[in-house]
This record gives sequence, C-alpha cells and structure tokens, in this order.
Amino acid sequence: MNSQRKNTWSSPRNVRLAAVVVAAVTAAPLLASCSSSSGSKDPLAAPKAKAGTVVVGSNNFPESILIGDIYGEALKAKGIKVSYKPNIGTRETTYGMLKNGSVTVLPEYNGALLAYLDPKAAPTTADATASAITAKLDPKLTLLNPAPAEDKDSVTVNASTAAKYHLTADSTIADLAKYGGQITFGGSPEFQKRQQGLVGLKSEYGLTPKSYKALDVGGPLTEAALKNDNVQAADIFSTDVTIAQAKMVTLKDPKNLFGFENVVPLVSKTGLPQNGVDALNAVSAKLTTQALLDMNAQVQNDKKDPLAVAKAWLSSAGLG
Amino acid sequence: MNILHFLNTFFSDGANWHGQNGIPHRLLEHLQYSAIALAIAAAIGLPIGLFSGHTGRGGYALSAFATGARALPSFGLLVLMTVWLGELGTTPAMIPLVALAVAPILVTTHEAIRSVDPAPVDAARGMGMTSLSVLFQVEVPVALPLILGGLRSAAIQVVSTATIAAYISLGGFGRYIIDGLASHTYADVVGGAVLVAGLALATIGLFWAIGRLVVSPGVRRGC
Amino acid sequence: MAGNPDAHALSSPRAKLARNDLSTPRRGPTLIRIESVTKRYADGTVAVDDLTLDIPDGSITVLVGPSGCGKTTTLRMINRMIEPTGGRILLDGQDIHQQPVNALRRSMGYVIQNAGLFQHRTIVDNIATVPRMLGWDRGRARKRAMELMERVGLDAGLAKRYPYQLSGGQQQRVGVARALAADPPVLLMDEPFSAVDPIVRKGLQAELLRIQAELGKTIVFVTHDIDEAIKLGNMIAVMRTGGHLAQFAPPDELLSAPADAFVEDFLGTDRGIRRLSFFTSAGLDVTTEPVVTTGADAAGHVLPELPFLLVTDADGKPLGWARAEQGEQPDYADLLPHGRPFVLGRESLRDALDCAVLSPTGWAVAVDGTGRVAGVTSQETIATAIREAHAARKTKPAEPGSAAADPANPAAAEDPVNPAEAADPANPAAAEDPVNPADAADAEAPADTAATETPADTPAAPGPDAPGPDTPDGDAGHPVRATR
Amino acid sequence: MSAYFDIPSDLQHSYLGLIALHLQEALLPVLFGLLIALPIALVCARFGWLYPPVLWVTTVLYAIPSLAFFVVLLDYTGDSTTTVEIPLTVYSLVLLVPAIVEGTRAVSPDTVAAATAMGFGSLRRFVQVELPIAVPAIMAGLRLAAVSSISLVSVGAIIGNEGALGNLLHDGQIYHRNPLIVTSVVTTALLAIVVDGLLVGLQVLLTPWQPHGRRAARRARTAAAVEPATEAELRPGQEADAPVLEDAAR
Repeated sequence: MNSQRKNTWSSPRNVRLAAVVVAAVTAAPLLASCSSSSGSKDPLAAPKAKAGTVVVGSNNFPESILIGDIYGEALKAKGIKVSYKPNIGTRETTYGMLKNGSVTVLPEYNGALLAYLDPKAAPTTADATASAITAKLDPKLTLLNPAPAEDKDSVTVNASTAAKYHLTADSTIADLAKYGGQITFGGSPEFQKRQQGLVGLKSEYGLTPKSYKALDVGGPLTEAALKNDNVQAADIFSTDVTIAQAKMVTLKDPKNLFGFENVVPLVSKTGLPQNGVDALNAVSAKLTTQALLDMNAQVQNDKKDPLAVAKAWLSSAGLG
Repeated sequence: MNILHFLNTFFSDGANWHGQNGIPHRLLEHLQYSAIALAIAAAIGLPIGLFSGHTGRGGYALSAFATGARALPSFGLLVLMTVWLGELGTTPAMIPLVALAVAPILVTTHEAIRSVDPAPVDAARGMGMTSLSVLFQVEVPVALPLILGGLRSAAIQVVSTATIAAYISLGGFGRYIIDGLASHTYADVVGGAVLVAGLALATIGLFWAIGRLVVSPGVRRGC
Repeated sequence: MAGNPDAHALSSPRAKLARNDLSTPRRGPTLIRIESVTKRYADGTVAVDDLTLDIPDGSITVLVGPSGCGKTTTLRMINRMIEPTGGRILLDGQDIHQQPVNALRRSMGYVIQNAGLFQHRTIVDNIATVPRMLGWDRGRARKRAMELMERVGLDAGLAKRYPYQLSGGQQQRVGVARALAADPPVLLMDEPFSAVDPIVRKGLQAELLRIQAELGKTIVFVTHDIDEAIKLGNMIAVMRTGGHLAQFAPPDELLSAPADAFVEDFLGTDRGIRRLSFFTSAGLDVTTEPVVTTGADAAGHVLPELPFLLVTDADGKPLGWARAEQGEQPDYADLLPHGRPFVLGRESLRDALDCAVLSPTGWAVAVDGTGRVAGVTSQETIATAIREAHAARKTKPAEPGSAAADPANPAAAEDPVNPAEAADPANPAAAEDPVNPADAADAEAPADTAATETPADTPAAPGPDAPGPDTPDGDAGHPVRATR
Repeated sequence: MSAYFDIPSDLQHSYLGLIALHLQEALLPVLFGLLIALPIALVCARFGWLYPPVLWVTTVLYAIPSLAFFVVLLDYTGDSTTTVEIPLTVYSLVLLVPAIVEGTRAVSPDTVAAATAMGFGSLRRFVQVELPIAVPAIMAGLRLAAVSSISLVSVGAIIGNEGALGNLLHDGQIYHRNPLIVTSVVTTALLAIVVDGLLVGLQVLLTPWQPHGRRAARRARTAAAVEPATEAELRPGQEADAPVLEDAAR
C-alpha cells in the first residue's frame, strides 16, 4: 500500500464525500415528500388505473364489498376488464380515490353521499337528493340510476335500553334525546364529525349523548358493544341482520336525517364505457332492499363468500 | 410545509385541549395503558429474567419464548382478543401490549445478568454471599443499566403500539390517528403521531433520569 | 530506601513462619488436609484425580502447573465453590462438607485474578463487604476497611473512589484487603497477580510477603508461573494435566531435586541459577583492599589480579571504578560505573553473581544495609561460595539429579533467605503502574501511586522480629538454612 | 378447515398468495433498510461524531407509531403496498444502523490494527474485516427487523387492505368469521418464526468460525468450569475497562 492511500477516509476530499452520502440519504425522503405535497392540492395522488380497466372499489364494510362484487361481475359479463379494489376505507378516503381516478366505480348511498358533499342539504325526495348531489359532485364524477334497495344508517338501541326507556319500534330518535345525558352512543369514528352523525343528531333531534365510543362501521365491534351494553345506542345499518337477532330497536327518523339511502353507483365519467353504464343501470333496476337483506344474511349468517353470493344473485336476476 | 400546517391546525384547535377528546385526557389514557402494560410485563419478565440469568438455566427456552412473543403480531392479537373475549374493555388491548413488552424485558434482563463480569460474582460467592445476595447485591447493580435499557425499549414499543388500542374503541393518542383516518382529517393524524412520538421520546428521557438516580456511579463510570 | 535491611530480612515471611512453628503451634501442623479428592465432571473430564495434600498452617502453599492441571479446581474445592466427587477436605480436622457453606466461605479470604471488585461499590465498601455480612455495623466495618487499606498500602484518599478509578495493581490490593477484612485464618488466592504487568506484579508479590510476615495466614496460592511459585511459596505443589500431583516440596528442594522429567521441564533450564536465590551471601568473602576513598592515597591498594580500585565518597558510598596499575595513583575524575551493588547478608548468592557478571571489572560490589561499601568480591570467590554452599547440603549444582533423593533435610528449605526481589534496590514503588493511563490521568491525587505503592520499604514491625531462630548463626559462610 | 382457509374474495389472494404478499411487504423493506443502513453505518463508523446525531434521528423515527406513519404516507403514496413498505424500511434502517455500527465497533482493536498493518485501506478493511466479524451483531439486528416487520405489516389492514395476512383480521371481523382471525395471527407468527430460523441458519453459514449449537455451548461451559480463571473468560471486563481509561487519560 502506498502512503497516499493510507488515509483514504480521513482526507478532506472523503470527508466531503461522506457528508454528501449522509445528506443525500437523509434528504431523499424529505425531498420526495415535499415535492409530492406541494405539487397537488389533493394528497391522494395514487397511480391512475390502467387504461381500459375498470377499477371497482368499495368501502370497508361487507355490504359495500358485496355490491362492489355485483357491479364488477355485471361489468365482466359485458366483457369489460375489471379489477377490484375492495374494502378501502371510509367515504372520506374513497371519494378522493374516485376523483383522482384510481377507482372508477364505487357503490354509494345517495343520502350519505349528499350529507358528505353538503352537510346542510335536507332534501325531502329521492329526486331532490339526486339533483342536490349532482350539484355538488366533482365534475369528473357522475351518479348512475339509484336502485330501489335502501340501507340506512340508523339509531338503534339495545334491548335493555329499549325496556328501560320504554322505546318501541314506534319511538323516534327524539324520544331517546330525553335520555341523552344517560347514554353512551357508539358508532364509527367518522360518525362523530358527520352531518349524518352526531352533528345532525344534535341539530335535528337535540340528542347529545353523555359520551361517544368510536367503534367500527356498523360491524362486530358495534354489535358487541350494543350487546354488552358498553353503548346503549349506536349507529348501525338498517340492513344489519343482528338487529332482529338481538331484539334491538331501531328508532324512527321522521326528519329524514339519514335521508334517502338508495344504493347508487358513483362512477368516473371518463372511465366507464357506455355498455358498462347500461350494465350497472340494469343491476340497479333489479336490486331491491329484500335482495340486499337476503344477500347480507347469506354473507353474515351462512358465511358465504360475497363474490359467490353476488354471482349467484346476478345469474338469478339474469344479469350474470 | 404540509406537515407543519397540519400540526398548526391540530394544536391550535381549542377543542383538542379539553374534554374527553382533549389532549390532556388522551394523554392520561395513553399513559395509563402504557404503564399498566409495562408493569404487567415487568412483573412477568423481570423475575424470570433475573432467575434464569442468575442460574444460567433456561437460556434456550427463554430465547425460544422471546422469539415466539416477538413473532406474535400485536395488531392481530388485538383483534383476536377482541373477538375472543367479546368485550371492549382494556383487557384485549393489554394482552398484545404485554406480549410485546415481555420479550425485550425478559431477554435483556437475562442477558444483562449473564453478561455481568464473572469475576466479582465469583468473588462474592467465594466470600460467602448467599445466592440471593449475589443476585441483588452484585449482579443486579452492575446489570442495572442494561436491565433499564430493556425496560426502556419495551416502554417505547408499548407507548408507540398503544395507539392501536384506539382500533377497538379505547382512548389514548391513537384515537386521533384512527379518527383522523376515518374522517380524513390529516391534521388529527399528524397531531396524534407527533404526540405519540413525543411521548416515546419523553419515555427515553424518563429512563435516562431513572438511570442517573439508581445506577451506581461506579457502574456508570461517571459518564 | 534500604534503611534497615537486616530488620527487613528478618521480617521475611519465612522468619515469621519459623517463629510461629517454634513458639506458637496454634493448630498443629496441618490446617487444611486434602484427602484423596477427585473431581470428575458429568462429561467425564477429570479435573482433579485422587489428590492428597497437607497444607501447612501459617505458611504459603502454592499450587502450580500448566493450564488444565486442576490447580484452580483444587483451590475452589477448599471453599466449596466446587464440590468434589470423591474424597474429602478437612479444615482443622473437620470435614468442610459438614459445615454451612456460606459460613465456611466467610471464614476464608478469597482473592482472584482481576480482583473481582464490585464496580458499583466504593473501595471502602468493597473491603467492608464480609464484615457487613458478618453483621458488623457500618461504622465498625468501615473503620476496619480503612485499617486494611493502610495495611495493603493504599492511600486513604482512595476510599471513596470506585474500582474503575484505580489502576490494576491498586485494584488487586483492594482485592487482598477485602479478603483480609474479617481476619480469616485462611486466604485462598487464585492467580491473583496474573493479569497485571510484571513490574506491578513484582510489587504485589513483595507486598504479599510483607503482609504475610505480619499476619501469618495460611495461604493457598494458585499460579501458572513457576517463578512466582518459587518466590512466594513455602511449599509448592506442582500439578500436571489431569489433576495429578507431580511433586510437593519446598522451593529449594524442587529446584535441586525435581521428582521427574515433567517437573524438571516445568521448572525450566536455569533452575540451577535460580536455586542460588536460596543461598545467602552472608558468609561471602569480600575484601576491602581495593577500596579507597576519593582523593585518598591509593598506594598499596591495587590488587595484582584487579587493575581497578573501587572509589567511595567520604561516607563510604560507592562512586565508581578507577583504572589503576600497581604503584600508580588512579584518576579520580575518570570513573567507570560501579553497577548495581548487592547487600551483603541480605541478598543471595544469585544476586552477588549477577552483580559480578554485570560489573565492568568482573568484581561485584557488596554494601551493607546503609549502602556503604562492605567490600568487593570476584566471580571466582562467588563460585567458591556456591560450591561450598552446595557441599554443605551434599549436593552438586551440576548434577541436581543426584540430589533428588536427598530427603535428609527436607525442613531446611522451609527457612530460606528471603527472596532477592524483596530487597531489590531498584525502586519498585515508583515503578508500580507507570504506564497505567488511569493513574496518569489521576492528576488530582498524584501522591497515591508514589506514596502508597512502596511495598518493600515499609516493613511494619522491624524491631521485634529481629531476633529469630533463623538469625545467621556462628557458622558464617554457610547458608542459614543449612544450620538446622 | 375451510373456515380457516377460505379466503374472502375481497382480499383477491389465495392463502398462499397472502403469505407471499406478506413476505414481500415485510422483507423487501428489510432488504432496502439493510442496503441504506450499510453506507450510513460505514460513515458513522468512520466519523464517530456523526453517530450520536444519526442515532437521535433514528430514535425519533422509531418513535413514530406505525399506524400514524402509514396514514400520513397514505397522503403521498396512496393506497398501495409502498405505503406500508416505506415505514417498514425506516424501522428496519433504525434497527440496523446501530446494529452494524456497534457490531463493527466491537471488533477487537487488535484485529483492526492487524488489518491496518497488513495494508488494508479504510473502506476495504470495513468491508472485508470489520463487517464479516460484525455479522453476528448485524444478523441479530436483521432478525429483529424481519420479525417486527412481519408483525407490523398486519397493521396495513387499517389503511385499506394493505396488510396482506392482516387483512384477514378485518375480514374476519366484518364477516363474523373468527377463524380467519386465528389464521391471520397464527400464520403471521409462524412466518416470523420461520424467517427468524432461516436467518439463524444464514448466520451459521456466514460465520463458520463461530461455535454453534448446544454442543458447542456445553463444550465451552465445561472448559470454563475446569479452569475458570485461566481462560480468557475474564477478559470482557478488561476490555470494557480499556476505553474508559482511555477517556480518563484524555
């Protein structure tokens, strides 16, 4: 070894080199994050779906996944290339993904969507709901025809609470409001801040629960919490099969806070070919609340796979 | 900067400073979960680690157990305990947190005692110290920095992982993250993350202070 | 330095031992008796094989041998750190197996390599450990610890330090002090000085001999270093791999009569020279003829066989050699170095020979305890003395083998001249750990090394020890040991 | 058995597919982490003053809870495996940098001096001498990183089916199929144990000079028992003293 190479790493040149390496390694992620954050107002900058493929997304609860499967299989039956992105998350997330094009088709509920887009809107008819949505909807997106099938959020009390406060199927949310200071309310984390949630319950019915427990989207946590009386009332889907099983009582919503909740495909205008639009409208025409309840029961009670249930319904409806 | 903006939004929101969803209340919850989990894990891990380290027995069983405990996915265990126990109290959350914390405490304690210079231990036995005296008067004082290191590492992981308790409707700083994700309010997510990271760093500081207090200067060597 | 060599010589451990043996036989001849002890491990390894050994009271017994010879195992069986698989060990006639193990251990001091100090405790608390275990109150234990620090030559200022702040040599002193804290009759030492550098080791060995001279403990000492064994041991047990006892003898006998080829090989090639350490220079013929005071008339002083004169100052201390032919006056301004002188009577023939070999004139300079010249002597004279010394023991240095069977006088070796190193005039104090960075950094207390690590020069009890049975008797010219 | 292994269609993977996906999401980050950690560790090993600040940065990063990390990244990388992989890369990095630095620092100074005396340049010495000797320490870091990575992937389920086997947890909940949750937990744990075992095996292959296994350990113990104090057993204490004394001298 000659003496010049002896101190390779402590020569000034190499100190600089070292500094550069460290700087580069630490700065790279920072730079990356800065550029992507400053570039777009909307942070959900996921890669666009492959051209020609329709991406069917769904929210993170079983019924949404099931309807997503129905949409997807119906499109496939028309020879359209479909890929699924099921079980994504909440509307707050999925709406963004529709806007940026990483999802093409999403099962939605018109009332809930409107409440998300315009918390102050209070339409009294299904058509008014549809037009209110269209007014607020991102120009890249559109609603197809709503199905007759409805699945609402609902304020449901467990059996013991119903007995305690003498609540029956004829009682309204306003009847519960009197006891608000004594109940713990359960629901999804997002329910707390939504118009179709605690916000609306307070403004429409004056219901302010003693406390709120963030659970899941009408899923097992919510059901368990109701059954164990961890919460006395909760937001739970009106199509949930456990309501009847556990003798829970769903309170009436005379002010239509949870509005019209028809199942409706929310799609990207450019992503779906016309035959796809036709296929989804055909599905909506035949999708009834009873059909939804049946299918939910098959998934939840009979542990059938939602995709199989979807395929079976499509073929029985002559769409598959 | 995006993140700074979020932080400003989060911390300047007066609603985040009081009430059930206020930072002080969430901090107390987070500390409570972390402290209970750490205490249980220490109650399990320290005696076993001290005993096995002192006797030199059970090293293989211990490392196998620790590998197993580390291998358990905390989040999966949380969900599993929730559905199995069918309740929403703190118990389902404690089990994964304890499982997470036991391994580092156990293994570090064992290794710490094992790595004590054998010469003073030999000298202590040779001068007629009882086995317990050797352990508590010679081995533990010398191994204390390492044992504290194990507890600290467990505490950091517990503080950081206690966020997932929010997934099963518990409180703590995880609430901000889970709720922020669900309602797409990123200020809450970033705020929650910063709070958790800050708490973890505070934990490091706490253990440093404990070390200054309880470790003999002869072991610390004045550093 | 060397202010009172005689006193020092007489306070040597052997002197003390001899006195004990003659005047106060406290426990009979053997304190520790190892009877047919075997240690076999579960995997079949035999560490110690049917070992029988009587360890005499009040003296230093060294177990020495190569790695794996079972010497440490033997030592550790004495305080039951290891339990034998066969045989038994008696302490004062009692089987140690019948005694509570921790009480047994508390009654024996235990010193190991690297000292094994408790790094989390201060020096004084380290030393006070056993007294505290024995239930002494803190004040008394600390007081005792402070006494012991002084006894082992540690500055009291170190008491509140932690072990890491001490040099290796100082740590080992603390280890010895800790072992002595409860005044146990037995001291077990397991390679205590192996991990320190040779200069420090030399100081510690001298210190141990000094302490032993004062305390007269029964010391079992394990080492792999045969020189250390010979220097320290009253009795030496040479062990060989597999846990067999090769020879158990006093050092002088070991050197002169190794039992077999293994022991001979283990002793090394220069054991004849080393054995000279056990022959006193007390009766060596020295002449003051070629010694002149500087500036004095040298007429008639020059010997025919030595064209030099040893020049001293007015006080009689040597200054150097001056070249001088018979009848001429030397040039007092041009002196050759006189080399290291030996202390007549205190140092051994080995030292005398060494001085002579190193001297520029071939003659060794003998001084008395105060450093004044006692005379000079030639290599031939020393050689004669060696021959006579051997003859006195009916042995010949060239044929040690023939002396091996000389059992006639086994006790003789128990009473050798104190080792030369103990009186090494080169200052061992200053040499202790000069390279240790801890000490070097110890600017606050520069005194502690220099002041506290002076081992050989502070014999605690010189006066009372002076008259002893091993005082060189009238039969001058012969080694002390040969008189018994 | 089908209750355990019939994977809901919305996961779009078979059981084995989920395993493969899980391994990919967990182990690619460990690999990237290692690749990034090596140069950082090299620089830290060479320039000691860099190590403490780097350690602080990594500690802060490690303190960020995985869930929050995922969610924040969701903003930038969207609902994709990348969102899971980036935090896991960071966590691996954080575990590996100290492992490598401490590992190479623990290489005996004698060995380093010998290599230097033989004419190894600094970089070559790091790669050919210090790194191989540090393999056990590095492997320990790798094992920890791999096992924790495998465990953390599951959390990705919360950000939208990006948790591979962890997705079974959510599906098990929403479909009321507890067996799926058991499958997820058990499979994840087994994966971690198997990967850990493979890494141990890899270490044995990489460090043929080290004693391995129970027999070697017992041999070492017996040897130590026979002559406890004469062996190098007592050396660690001495070694630990050395740097401290050095500091004191400075």
